[in-house]
Amino acid sequence: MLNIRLWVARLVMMGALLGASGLTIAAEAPCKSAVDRGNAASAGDCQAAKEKRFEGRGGKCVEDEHFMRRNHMNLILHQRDETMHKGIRTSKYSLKGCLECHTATRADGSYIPINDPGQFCESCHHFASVKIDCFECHATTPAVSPASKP
Amino acid sequence: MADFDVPVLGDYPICPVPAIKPDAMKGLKPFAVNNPAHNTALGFPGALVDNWEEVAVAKMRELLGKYRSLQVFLDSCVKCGSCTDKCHYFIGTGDPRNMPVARQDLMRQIYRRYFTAAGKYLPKLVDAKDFTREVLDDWYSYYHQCSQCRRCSVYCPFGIDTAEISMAAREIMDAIGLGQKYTNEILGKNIKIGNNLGLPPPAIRNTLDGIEEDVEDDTGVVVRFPLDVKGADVLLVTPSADFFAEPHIDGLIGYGKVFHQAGISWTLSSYASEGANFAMFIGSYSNMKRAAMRIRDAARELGVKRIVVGECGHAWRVAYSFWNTIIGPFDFLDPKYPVPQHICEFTNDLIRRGALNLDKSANDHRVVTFHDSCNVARASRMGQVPGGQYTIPRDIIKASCNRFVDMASGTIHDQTFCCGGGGGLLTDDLMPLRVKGAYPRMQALRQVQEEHGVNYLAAICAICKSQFSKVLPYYKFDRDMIGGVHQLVSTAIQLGTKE
Amino acid sequence: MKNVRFTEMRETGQSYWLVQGLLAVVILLGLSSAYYMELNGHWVTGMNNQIVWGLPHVFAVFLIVTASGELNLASIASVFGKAPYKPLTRLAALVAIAHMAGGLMILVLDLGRPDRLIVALTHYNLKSIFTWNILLYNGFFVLATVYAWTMMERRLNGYAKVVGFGVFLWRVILTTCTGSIFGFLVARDAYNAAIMAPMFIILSFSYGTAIYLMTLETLSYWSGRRISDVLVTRLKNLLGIFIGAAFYFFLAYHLTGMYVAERQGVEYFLLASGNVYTWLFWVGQVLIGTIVPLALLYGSLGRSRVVVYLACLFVLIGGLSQMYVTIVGGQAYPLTIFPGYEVTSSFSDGQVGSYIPTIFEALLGISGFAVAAFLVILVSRVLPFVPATLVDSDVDECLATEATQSS
Amino acid sequence: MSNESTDQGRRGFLGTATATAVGLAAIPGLSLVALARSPDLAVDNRSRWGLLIDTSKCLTECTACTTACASENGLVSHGRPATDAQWLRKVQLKDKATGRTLSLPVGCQHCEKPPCVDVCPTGASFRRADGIVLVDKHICIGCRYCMMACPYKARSFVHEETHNQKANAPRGKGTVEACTLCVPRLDAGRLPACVEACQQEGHQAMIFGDLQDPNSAIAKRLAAVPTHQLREALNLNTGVRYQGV
Amino acid sequence: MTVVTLLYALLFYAATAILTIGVVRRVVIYARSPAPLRIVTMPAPLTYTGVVLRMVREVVFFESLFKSTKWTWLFGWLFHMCLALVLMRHIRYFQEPVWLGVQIIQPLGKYAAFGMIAGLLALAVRRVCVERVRYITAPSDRAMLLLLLAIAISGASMTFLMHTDIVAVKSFFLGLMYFEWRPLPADPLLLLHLTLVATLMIIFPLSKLLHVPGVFFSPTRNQVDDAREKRHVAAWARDPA
Repeated sequence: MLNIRLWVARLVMMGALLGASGLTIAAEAPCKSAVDRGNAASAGDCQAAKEKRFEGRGGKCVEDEHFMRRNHMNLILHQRDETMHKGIRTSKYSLKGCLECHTATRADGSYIPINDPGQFCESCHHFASVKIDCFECHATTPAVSPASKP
Repeated sequence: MADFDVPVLGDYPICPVPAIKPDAMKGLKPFAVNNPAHNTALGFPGALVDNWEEVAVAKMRELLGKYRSLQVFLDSCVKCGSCTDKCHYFIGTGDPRNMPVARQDLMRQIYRRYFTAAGKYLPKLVDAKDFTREVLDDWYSYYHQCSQCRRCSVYCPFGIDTAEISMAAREIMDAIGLGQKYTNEILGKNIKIGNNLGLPPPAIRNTLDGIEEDVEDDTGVVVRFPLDVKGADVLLVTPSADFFAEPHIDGLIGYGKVFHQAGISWTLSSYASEGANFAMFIGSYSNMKRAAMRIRDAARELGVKRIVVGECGHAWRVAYSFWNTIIGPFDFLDPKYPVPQHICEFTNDLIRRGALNLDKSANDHRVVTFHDSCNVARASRMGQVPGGQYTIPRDIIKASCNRFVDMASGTIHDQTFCCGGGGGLLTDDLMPLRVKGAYPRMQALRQVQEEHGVNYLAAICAICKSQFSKVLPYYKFDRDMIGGVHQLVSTAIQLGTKE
Repeated sequence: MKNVRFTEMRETGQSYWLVQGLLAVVILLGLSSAYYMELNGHWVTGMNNQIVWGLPHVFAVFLIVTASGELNLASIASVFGKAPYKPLTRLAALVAIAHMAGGLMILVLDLGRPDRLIVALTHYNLKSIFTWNILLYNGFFVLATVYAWTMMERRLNGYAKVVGFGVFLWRVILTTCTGSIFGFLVARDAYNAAIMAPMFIILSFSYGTAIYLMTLETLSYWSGRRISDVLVTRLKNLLGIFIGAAFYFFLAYHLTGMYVAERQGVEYFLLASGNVYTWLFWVGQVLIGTIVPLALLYGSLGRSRVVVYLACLFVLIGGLSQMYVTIVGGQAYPLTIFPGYEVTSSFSDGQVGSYIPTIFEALLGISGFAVAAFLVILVSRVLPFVPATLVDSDVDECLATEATQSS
Repeated sequence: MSNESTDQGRRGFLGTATATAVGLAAIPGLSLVALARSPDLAVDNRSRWGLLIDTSKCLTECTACTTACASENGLVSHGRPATDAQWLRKVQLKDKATGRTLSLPVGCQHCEKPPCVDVCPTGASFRRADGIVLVDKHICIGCRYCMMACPYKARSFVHEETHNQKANAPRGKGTVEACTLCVPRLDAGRLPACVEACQQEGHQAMIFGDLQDPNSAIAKRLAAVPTHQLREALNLNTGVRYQGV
Repeated sequence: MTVVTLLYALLFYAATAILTIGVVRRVVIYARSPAPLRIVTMPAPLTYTGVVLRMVREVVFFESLFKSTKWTWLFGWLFHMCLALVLMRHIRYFQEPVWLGVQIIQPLGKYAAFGMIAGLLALAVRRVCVERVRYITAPSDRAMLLLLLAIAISGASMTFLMHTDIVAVKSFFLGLMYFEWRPLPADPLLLLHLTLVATLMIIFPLSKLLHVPGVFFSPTRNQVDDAREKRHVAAWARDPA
């Protein structure tokens, strides 16, 4: 018959071992934060940055963030078919709409392509390792920059 | 002819898989040891001990610690069903307990109940059972319906070998005093006297003299069958059935003629006059070692240079796979030769060197097929390359006769079907099982008989030979169809033409 | 013919690994080429806006047509009750699947967006003959597999005839549709002809028989298995008939073309003034692909296995030439948008399209063959597809039974 | 039909706008200002866009339309004529019998029964309800069968990676493309870039409008003068017509 | 920190600990238990390299199962290979930056889910419909199939039907690894998927899933055929000196 106490003792020992190694990793982690952890945290960080930028443009997204994070692809897909086949060009769920709000600008006022590293689309897609197909074809900056609008 | 149903051979080269017939073979079991001495001689309790459940579980724990195979095999099975249609006893009987996985599960149920958390707390979920008398009866019944042929292990994705499980089960049963009469009694003789039949040295000498006379009568050539000759080059260890039983004896004559023709001095030993080692059947390491040790001692005593093993399946497994480990090292033998050497390796070398003069046409009345004996095919090797155990006997046959055909693929080589009598089941109390278990082999044989007129079934195993000569008639084959490979050599060999 | 035994082809020993290794290298080269083409875009190939289908399509269409012809061979035994061919059917089914796979691999990897394969498999425009082809290819795999299964699983042997008939019908429809890929193109003078469909069917007979014979001979030579001379002779004669029939069809095709004023231009181009296409037509398709193999097969040398093998090889070369002339040549001839005018533009209007294939396209095409060979060798090693031996007496016995049954 | 009035209004507008534009060709952007079809309404088959090219007004050396097309849609040349995309090309013709030369732009003819749409395996090639033949690049797999099928060689395959695409003209490597009649402009109530450019040059060789509206300039012209479809025998009922070929 | 986050953080720490400790313990037991006799199934390789190759064929291609039953092989292999792809695809949740190989496998693994489900369904049907297999099937075998099916279906549903916030999911798991807890989205499908996965991890070392380490320790497959050349005496079998 199994010796429960022995088992418990073994488990505790193994757990302690595992915990210790975990702590080692954790202790080591801040040291390499510049590389690995920096990136690990980057999703959260640049998210915050983007949200600020976004608010700067005055307004909020077409749906709440909770919804957009899960369903933006469906909205874009749906809109894409509507536009392509029916000529419906409402801007609410259009990719152009996304670009207009979420594209960042450089100091000189020019746009940074939205799929550049660290930019709105790319940062999360890169983090989640999901390819963005949109920008194989679509423009990565809004058509007209605010400065050059007639 | 039989008081049980004999399977009917069909049109297929391979038997159809039967529908399951639960408990079809539940009652069938071999006689248990009733004379306590047969058990105690092997170091087992004379009869079933009172606290057998406790002893059995303790023994199982001991074995789990001793054999990685048992531990891994009991853990790893996923019940994929790969083995379910592979056992000849299942195909012949339809009893689902004869599916390898179900046979193993008899032990796994107990293992789970007593050794795993899941079985302890959720026995229903994982199909774990207490070791009750009923379970023990099933053990005795079904672990003695396994010929340890290992065919299932070929197909198991995890290499689980039911032979290992059934050996462990029999060892556990022996440990609680529940031994099988046939195996234990014979093994006792082997350990005590040196052969399974209990033949004393004079009886052996006597029969060898008779053989010498017969050979001289047949061929006009004096071929010696030496016994206990010190300083001979070769010690031949062969199953003792070769001394008396038909058709085995014709094989022995074949060996003698080969040695004679090659001009190599050889001898048999009256102290180690048995190649068979039934201890393997009951998984008893210590008894296997005791039986084998007689051979090592005899070889030392006689001062031979090499040991050659005669036509016997499980004997060759023990010799090839275990001897070096359990009774080695053989540093006192000539290192030029592998230890041990199979008689087929020996003969094949001579044939390839042109040392034997074989007249194939002498076997023209025979159309030959070859039955790969399971322990040779799946548990040992011959020659220098993997699979030599398949090619070497066939090469010898092809060198000895003109007409050879193989049975259907899927029933030969490593996929060969057991004769139905291996693993300690070659006892008359298991006759229904033996006949039904031979069904797949008989089926494949029937096909080559119909298509090619095969009339000679060559085998290199004493158990196969005995089993087939009993079972062939049940399937309307001529019982004389069965014979050894060296019987063919014996017919073809031209004595004295090369000096 | 119950004596014919099929076994896994294990006799090839170590050379198996060598051959498969080499094939794997070729496949890898093909895949790398495809990757290179995808990475850079198709401008690195010889294909352009005038010649949109190039060497990959030549190889792919050839393989697909071949595959269909091989499946046809597989169904001869079941559908037409030609028992002597029965031992060849499973291998034919395997070879057909393999060649189809090789061809489709080329096609898919040449797509502008091969990553959207899933789109091709989920979006169907049923009006497109191409869509039909996609559906038919998928069905081809399923049916050929089921057919091989019915032949190999004893319990299913009884269904082999029914499935074989289905397989036969399917492959006829399939090749009709493959031919129609070109036949339905109203835009181009070289295509737009109903005869394309039946011509492709005849071509498939010819290519399929030739490539199958080569495969069979190669495997039997490699494994040291004997394949009946009688059977090879029968197949060889069949091949001769198919080559002749194919010749008849492209005679009909070109002759009608020369008769219709609208198509005289393209006929003149292909048959007389088209440089590489003209050469490929006369030397590749007519001489190497038709006359030489016919002479070899029906000549006095035709009994030699080597000569038969060579003839098959020539059919292969001729077939590739023909596909090149049909596919690339057909596009090279300029569209007639403004009849009666001399046309020039910055978009090559009125000019013969130029196409110089690159090594990448060639490698991708060849790797299609390599994939097929790799699959055939792999599968015949692990599954019993190749007859262990096939001696004349087996076939004779069959012929005899056939004769007694029919008399 | 609750939105009938809107639709009619739109059609009326565009017809007028075009007519006005033709009349006032020198004034750019006139037709751009006013209301377009409401962006949330689907196009329907009550209009069919067409283009009439008056070859007598098309000058051999003028490339205003093709240049405008390329810049509107971001078609950059990589200096490789065989693989560079051209949605609209200038074709120079010389009558073999008379030696008469003429010049005209050729692009997608926006057939009523487009072969490219028939052959497309995935349905990426399609014809919008208002007659514009388009490629849905989202489901184009780049098989190029449409290019085999097009009687006008109107389609281009994107042979290389694209950068800096125009927001209104998404285009990417590995897909097939052709003249869209500048559908985003159209949907916004503007003329196709080529037509606008032609007007700006003062050539007036291109008339754009609704073929189904008898009051449109294009319909009136078609009724008034003989025009042709390219490869008329194919019976594709093209949306682009030529005068003077 | 929501209750859900806390709960799942603890659950996954526990599950990982049980899985790791359990499997390591088993492996240690396997590795330590002696193999006193050569019992390799013939024909067998004569060299260690040969054994490695045999093992690769067994583990990657399921050679023995292929030899045995083609259908079982087909479905079993399909399931396992697709599972492998799906697992590789999940590596992206546990590393930043993501390896190139994982990035390449990522879109492929998406469709592998269907292969996995198809394989599992076929195996399940087999368990019910094939008499012999039904006979040997214990409730736990059925439960295991159902569990895997539920995991596959819930996972595939999140890919194809109802998305979750995978960026947050990844942050959660990276956080677990670096002991820097971040919230887990409380999407029901996600929680179901994760619960089932944790369950699988926990029962892994207690169940037949031990065939994963077991196959590498199987003496009939991992031994060299060298019995005549070498002695293999186990410690317990040694003669008392």
